[in-house]
Parts: sequence; structure tokens; C-alpha cells
Amino acid sequence: MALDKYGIAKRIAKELQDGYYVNLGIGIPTLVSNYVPEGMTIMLQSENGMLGMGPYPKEADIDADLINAGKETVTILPGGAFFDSVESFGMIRAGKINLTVLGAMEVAQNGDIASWKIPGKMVKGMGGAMDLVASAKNIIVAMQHTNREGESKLLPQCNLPLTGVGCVTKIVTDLGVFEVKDNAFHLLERAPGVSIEEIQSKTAGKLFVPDFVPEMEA
Amino acid sequence: MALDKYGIAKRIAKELQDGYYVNLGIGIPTLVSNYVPEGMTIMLQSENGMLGMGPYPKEADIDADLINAGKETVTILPGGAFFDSVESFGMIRAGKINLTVLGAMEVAQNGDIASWKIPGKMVKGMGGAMDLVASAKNIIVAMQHTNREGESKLLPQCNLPLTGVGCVTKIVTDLGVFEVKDNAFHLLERAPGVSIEEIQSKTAGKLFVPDFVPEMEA
Amino acid sequence: MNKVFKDASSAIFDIESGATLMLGGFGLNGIPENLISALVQKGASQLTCISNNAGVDDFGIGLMLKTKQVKKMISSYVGENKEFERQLLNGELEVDLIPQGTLATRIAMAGLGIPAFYTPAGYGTEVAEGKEIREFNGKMYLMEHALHADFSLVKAWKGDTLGNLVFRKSTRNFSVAMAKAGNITIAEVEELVPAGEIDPDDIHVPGIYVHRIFQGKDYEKRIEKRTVQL
Amino acid sequence: MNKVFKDASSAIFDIESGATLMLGGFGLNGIPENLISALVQKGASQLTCISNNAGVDDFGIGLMLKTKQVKKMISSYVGENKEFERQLLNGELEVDLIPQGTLATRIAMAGLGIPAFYTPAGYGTEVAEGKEIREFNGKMYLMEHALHADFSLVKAWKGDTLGNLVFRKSTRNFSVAMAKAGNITIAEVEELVPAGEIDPDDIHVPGIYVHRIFQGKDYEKRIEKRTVQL
Repeated sequence: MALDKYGIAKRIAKELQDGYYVNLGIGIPTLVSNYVPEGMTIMLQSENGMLGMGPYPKEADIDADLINAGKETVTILPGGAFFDSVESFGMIRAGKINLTVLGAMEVAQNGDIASWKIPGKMVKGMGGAMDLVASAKNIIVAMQHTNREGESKLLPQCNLPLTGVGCVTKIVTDLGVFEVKDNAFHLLERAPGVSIEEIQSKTAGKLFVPDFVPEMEA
Repeated sequence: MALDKYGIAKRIAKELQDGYYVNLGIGIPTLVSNYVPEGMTIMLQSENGMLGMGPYPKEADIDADLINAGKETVTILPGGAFFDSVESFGMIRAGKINLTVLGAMEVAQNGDIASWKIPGKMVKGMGGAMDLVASAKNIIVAMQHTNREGESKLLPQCNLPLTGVGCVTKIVTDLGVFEVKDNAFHLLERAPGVSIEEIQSKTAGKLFVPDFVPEMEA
Repeated sequence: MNKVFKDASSAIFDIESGATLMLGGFGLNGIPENLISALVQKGASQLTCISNNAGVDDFGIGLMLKTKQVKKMISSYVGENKEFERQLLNGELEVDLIPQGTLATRIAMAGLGIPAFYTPAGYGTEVAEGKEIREFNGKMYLMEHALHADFSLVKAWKGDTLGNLVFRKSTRNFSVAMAKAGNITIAEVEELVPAGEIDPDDIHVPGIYVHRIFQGKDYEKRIEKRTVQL
Repeated sequence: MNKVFKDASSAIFDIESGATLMLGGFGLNGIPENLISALVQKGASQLTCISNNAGVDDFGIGLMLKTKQVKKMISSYVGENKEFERQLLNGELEVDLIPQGTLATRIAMAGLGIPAFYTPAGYGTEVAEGKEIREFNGKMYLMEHALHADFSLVKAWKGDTLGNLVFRKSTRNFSVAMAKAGNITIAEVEELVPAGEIDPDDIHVPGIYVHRIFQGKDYEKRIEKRTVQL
């Protein structure tokens, strides 16, 4: 059975390590924060100027002066810090963020990513995505394996305008986990009950399938 | 009678305007702060990271955590602010300092200044002088008209290694006040009792003397 | 030295049509509410507005879009505004979209007196078109230039009569850098205190950058996405 | 996540001979006293030290010069130290003198992930030799590069267990930028408090930059020029 968005988030949470500073994009990536293993200290960065982002506030604790990069009301954990946008992107560019998780419209087998623009439709802007993908050393893309039309989002090359080049290191989709290297998607794990044949049929880019592909733990 | 160092500082203080942010170098420039006209608000910047520098502390108020760029214990005035060296030179480069006063070994008639190095002798380093002279819009040099050997410090061109090029706008020496423009020193005022002939004989660079040169107010 | 103004409209007396403005805030967080209202009332038009976002339809810069005072927006993300979309598609509005970190840093460089710098953001994308590309230590970068404004309009939590500013929580965002990048910087604050009341170790923007300051009023502080824990 | 160390010598366990170090402070103001003592005791040599000044003969980096642990100094002003002069004239010490603002900014750019930038400081002087020179808006600038270090050693007033730092008065100087520029940043603080005790609005250096922290002891805080009002 393919993973739902919670399953994708849960799988990505296994990539966390104690002491990591992590930037989670809007959507599925945000859900990863719900699956931090107990006893592990993870500091979430919100690129509008905060480290140590906490959960949504209780109704009584809502503070209009405290939002995250998705413009949602949030809280800050003990030991967190506020700073400005310049410092925020400074720490991103300087490689201080250990893990960046973000969504994508397309990923190419060489690690290129497209996520910000569909020509002819509305352009909302790239926000911080171009800075994040150009700077992070460890980028995981969280997305559905295919788009609404059923077309593969893992491609030989991106068709949409790029967000960044050669930067994606790993992809977690509803169907599996993929490492991006040597100009191919390397299948690392299958979602529970998903066949290699299904993954092959839905992956337009070059797919490397090793002899043994473990099924993801449920 | 030629000005002493207090007289030079006092004359420079006449260049102050209410609301000015001012950087005063070590030596004679520091003395300018003693002659701020009453009722005028001047904010002194110390490039190690402070605006609103106040006078030396009383013995009981000495704080080892509070020094100026000359490494002297000082105080901060109400409305002052602390910041780091990056921001300090940022405001200098961005032209936020209205007036910079510093000493010099030599000034050339084109506005070049030499102040940081005597080859063959000890090199102490340029400190913040090169940043200041390259950035300030309004630079006054406070110095003796001649060196210890009696040689003019106002020259056709500098002989010593430069601190900056074409940047000095005004000079106040023990003998007079000079504007630096059009590749010449323009005599604006004479020190009390100092003759134009004396100034001419002690100025090696091109000197422009207008028909009437007022004597400085005592 | 008097930097204190009575209110927003007196503080923007010399903002004329055609001016380039920076407006602080992220989304609706920490936006200069009073100054935007005064600009709408004054009616200066053909403005170039540098701001990370463009507000929503009926709040923030959205109010200035409604009155068609904005000729050009320079932003990183403008997806929250239908009127914006309409004007853009109709060709009534110019838009320059810039990666958020590049936008913040270009503004910061103006305040640091640095005319140009190199950043990796946008390399290999359409953002890089026409820009100088250069390799440092095996990685590719674009040259970007400092971004200046005629006026910077920011909103802080507390300020003093010499223009020192303190921000609260996530409202520092673009406002700190913008305050340092304006030829004239105008700050509105929730509380204006006498010089000396703010601890000089806690100041986020030293007064040297701030030319005018006033105590704002009637802050709505609208929340874009009210999310709560169940 | 444990960043807390027992003392200076345990925190510098992996600083070996040949390392490049940044040391915070301006003159003797805000220098990492405990870390310098530990380095002298450990005896790592052939060090490249980036610090605005070189201490005095018997305090600060002067102590490391005495023991000949320093191969090269990168500074803006070194005029307070006779041993320094002796070693320099004897060719025992390399020195790279950099304008103070350029030095501070090169360090800051490392922390901002910007590999190179343009500054006017030093144009037309010997500092400009061999550097790219470029005109922006009619003014001449030099290209300067970010400055990195294997280890940054800084001293703050207060710190918490997650590495957040707060400085007091003029001690912020080079330490804030250096804390952000080190591959490994080690901070000594006068008071180490649990995470959450420092107001997140008042933090000067967020803990993300600080890898190791410990509470220092026996601070001398020597004053270079004790000046008083009569």
C-alpha cells in the first residue's frame, strides 16, 4: 500500500539525528516534526527568523507577533532564538542547517528540482526555496510520485523552470525512498506492499534497482 | 600664535552640527568631544561597537567590558547603543557617519592621506583608518602643519604608503584651516597671529591663498 | 536633534509619486500598518515597493494595490493576493521576483555599504539570466547588487526618541535590514520611550539609521493563518 | 544534543598544531581568557591566528607569542606588543595586516555563506595589490573573500546549554562574526544557564553556530588603558 502524507513524513523522520538543525518546507515536510523520535533534540528553523520552532499555540497563547514561514501562528521552544531574515538565510547559505526537507513539482535524475513556477499559470514567487536548495548539503524532497494527471515526477530532466541544479540527494514519495546519484534514481526502499514493477512503471527517469530492495518498516 | 592641540580641537568643533554622528580618531581628534557647543546633540561612534560614547568614567564606574577604539575605559550616554564590529564598519561604509576626524602623517593636495606606516620602522597596522577614509563623505584631518624635522606635512603628493586616495576634504593644523579641492590646499583661515607668509613657507603642496584670509576667532 | 513626529501622515510628508519604498514585515507580520494607511490617504502613486510579500487583498500592501498606487513590486512571494494577480495579468503591475535570501541580503548590503556580492541562490535557473556567474572553491555563484530605497518604512515594538529600535519575536524579519538601507528611514513603534530607557545591549537597530519615529496607534496585527493546537 | 564541556582544556581537545583559529575580542576587551590559557598549556603550535589585535606582552594572544605557538597573525592592528615586534623583525612570525572593517566583514561573510564581496577600503593603497578592482556607481572597490577558520574561540557574558550567547557592552566586537565563521565554534561564558533562561529576543549569537560551550573561571579582564574622569 502506498504511503499517505503522514507515512511519507514518518519515513523522513528516520533521517533525523540528535542535534540536527532542520528546515521543513510547507506541506508534507511540516508534518515531519510530529515524528521526531523521543529523547532526540531537533531544532527547527523557520526562515522568517526563528530557531527552536515549537507546535501551534493553544488558543489562549496565540501571539500575532509570532508566526512561521508558512504564516501560521506558532510557538518557540526553550533555547530557541529570534533573528532577522538576513541572519536566517546567512545560516542557510553557510551550511549550518543539517537537513532541509521540501516539496517539489519535478525532480530530475541529476538532482535538479523544479518547484516554484508553472509558466502560463500564476507565479507566486520562489520564496526561500532557491536559497535553500542552492545552499543545503542534505536535501530530501517529500512528494507524491506522480502528479494529478498520473505522470511521473521523477524525470530524466525537469520540464518546468528550475529552482536549483544538482542539489537533491534523496526523495521520499508515496511509493518509496530514492537516493539521487550518478545521474539516476537509486531505489533504497519500497513502501509496504508496493512492487518494484509499479515503481518502475511510474518512474520516467533512469531508475537503478539493486538486487534486494527492502520493504519499508510500517 | 600657532594653535596648540586644544586649539585645533576647538576649531574643528565649529564644524559640528546638531544631530551629527561623528567618528573621532585617536589623539587630537578625541579632544574635539570636549568642545561640543551646548544644546547640541552629537553622537560619537567608536568603531569597536558603540554609538553615544560618553566621557571617561569616574573611578567607581570603571567597567572592563566597556572600552573605546583607543582601548580606553569610557561610558555610554543615554540613547547610545552597542553593536559588533561588522555593523560598526557597515554604518561607516554606508555613509551614516556625518563627520570623521582623524590624524595624518601626510596629506597631498589631491586629498590623498598617509597615516599608517613608515617603511623600515615598525608597522602597527592600519586599524580602521582605511575603512574610514574610503567611506566617509566628510573627512577632516587634524594634525601639526610640519613634522618633527620641521618638514611640511601638506605635500604635492604623499611619500609614505597611502591610507586612502582623494578623500580628505578639510585640514585643521596649528597654523590654519584648509579646504582640499581642485588639486590644491585652499587657505580658509589663519591661526591667530600667524602670517600668510609663514603658512606659505611651511606648505610644500600647491597653496591657494584668496585675497582675504580671516584670522580664526580665539 | 529631533526625530520624533506626531503621526504617520506628518512623517511621510515628502514621499512623492514615483518614489522607491521598502516596507518591512513578512506576510502581515510586523508590517508598518500606520504608514501604509497614511500612504493610502496621501495617495502618492507610481511607487516601487520592495517588500517580501504584497499583503492580502484588504490589508497591508494590498490596500495600496487596490488604490493602484503601486507601479512595481520587488518581492520573493506574492501568492496571497487576488488583486495583485489581476493587475499582474492585466499588465498594470510590474513584478520582480527575487529569492528570499537574495532579497534580504541585497537589502542588508546597502546598509553595510557593500555594492555587490556573490550568492549561490538561483544558479542554473532563470534568476541567473544576465548576471555575472563565477566559481569560488568549486561552487557556482551569481553576482548580486545592493538594493537601496528612497524611504524605508518599518514597524518596531519599542523605540526611543533617538531612533533606537527593538523588535518582538518573529517581527524582526526584513525590517532590521530595511531600516539600515533607506536614504530616509521612518519607524513606527507601539511604544515610544525617552532615550536611555532601552538597554543599549538589547537594541536591534541603532538610532543612527532611523531618521523619523512616531508612536503608532490602533494596531490590528491581523493574523494570516490562525493555527492552534487541539 | 550535548554542547556543554567541563572546561577550556576539554573543549579544545582536538585543536592540533597547524590549525587556523579565530580569537574574539578587541584589544584585551572580551578575549577568550580561559581558552588562550588552555592553548598555552596544551602547546599546539604553528597556529594561524585571526584576531583584530595580538594582545599585550603578558596577556591575551601575547601569551601564545611568548611560547612561539603562532606561525601567522591576521590582524588589523598589532601595535601593543614588543615580543610581537621582535618575532616579526627576526622573521619568526608572518603577519597579514587587513583594514579593520574588511577583516570584520570578511569574517562575517563566511558566516553568511557569501564567498566574496566588494569594499572600498584600501583602494589605491598597497592593500589593493593583486586584488580585483571594480567600479560600482562611479566609485572604486576591491574584491575581498570570506575568511574561515577551523576553530573560532569566543568569550561571551552569558550562554545557555544550547549555545545561545549574549554579550555585554563593547565586548561584542569581533566575537559575534567569528562565532558564526568557525567550522567548530567554542564559546566560554561567565555564566552558563539552562536553555530557555535567555529571552529569545535578546540573543546575540543563536546556538546553531556554537558547537561547544563551557563556563569559564578566574576572569581577569585586564584593562589596557585605565582612563578616568577627574
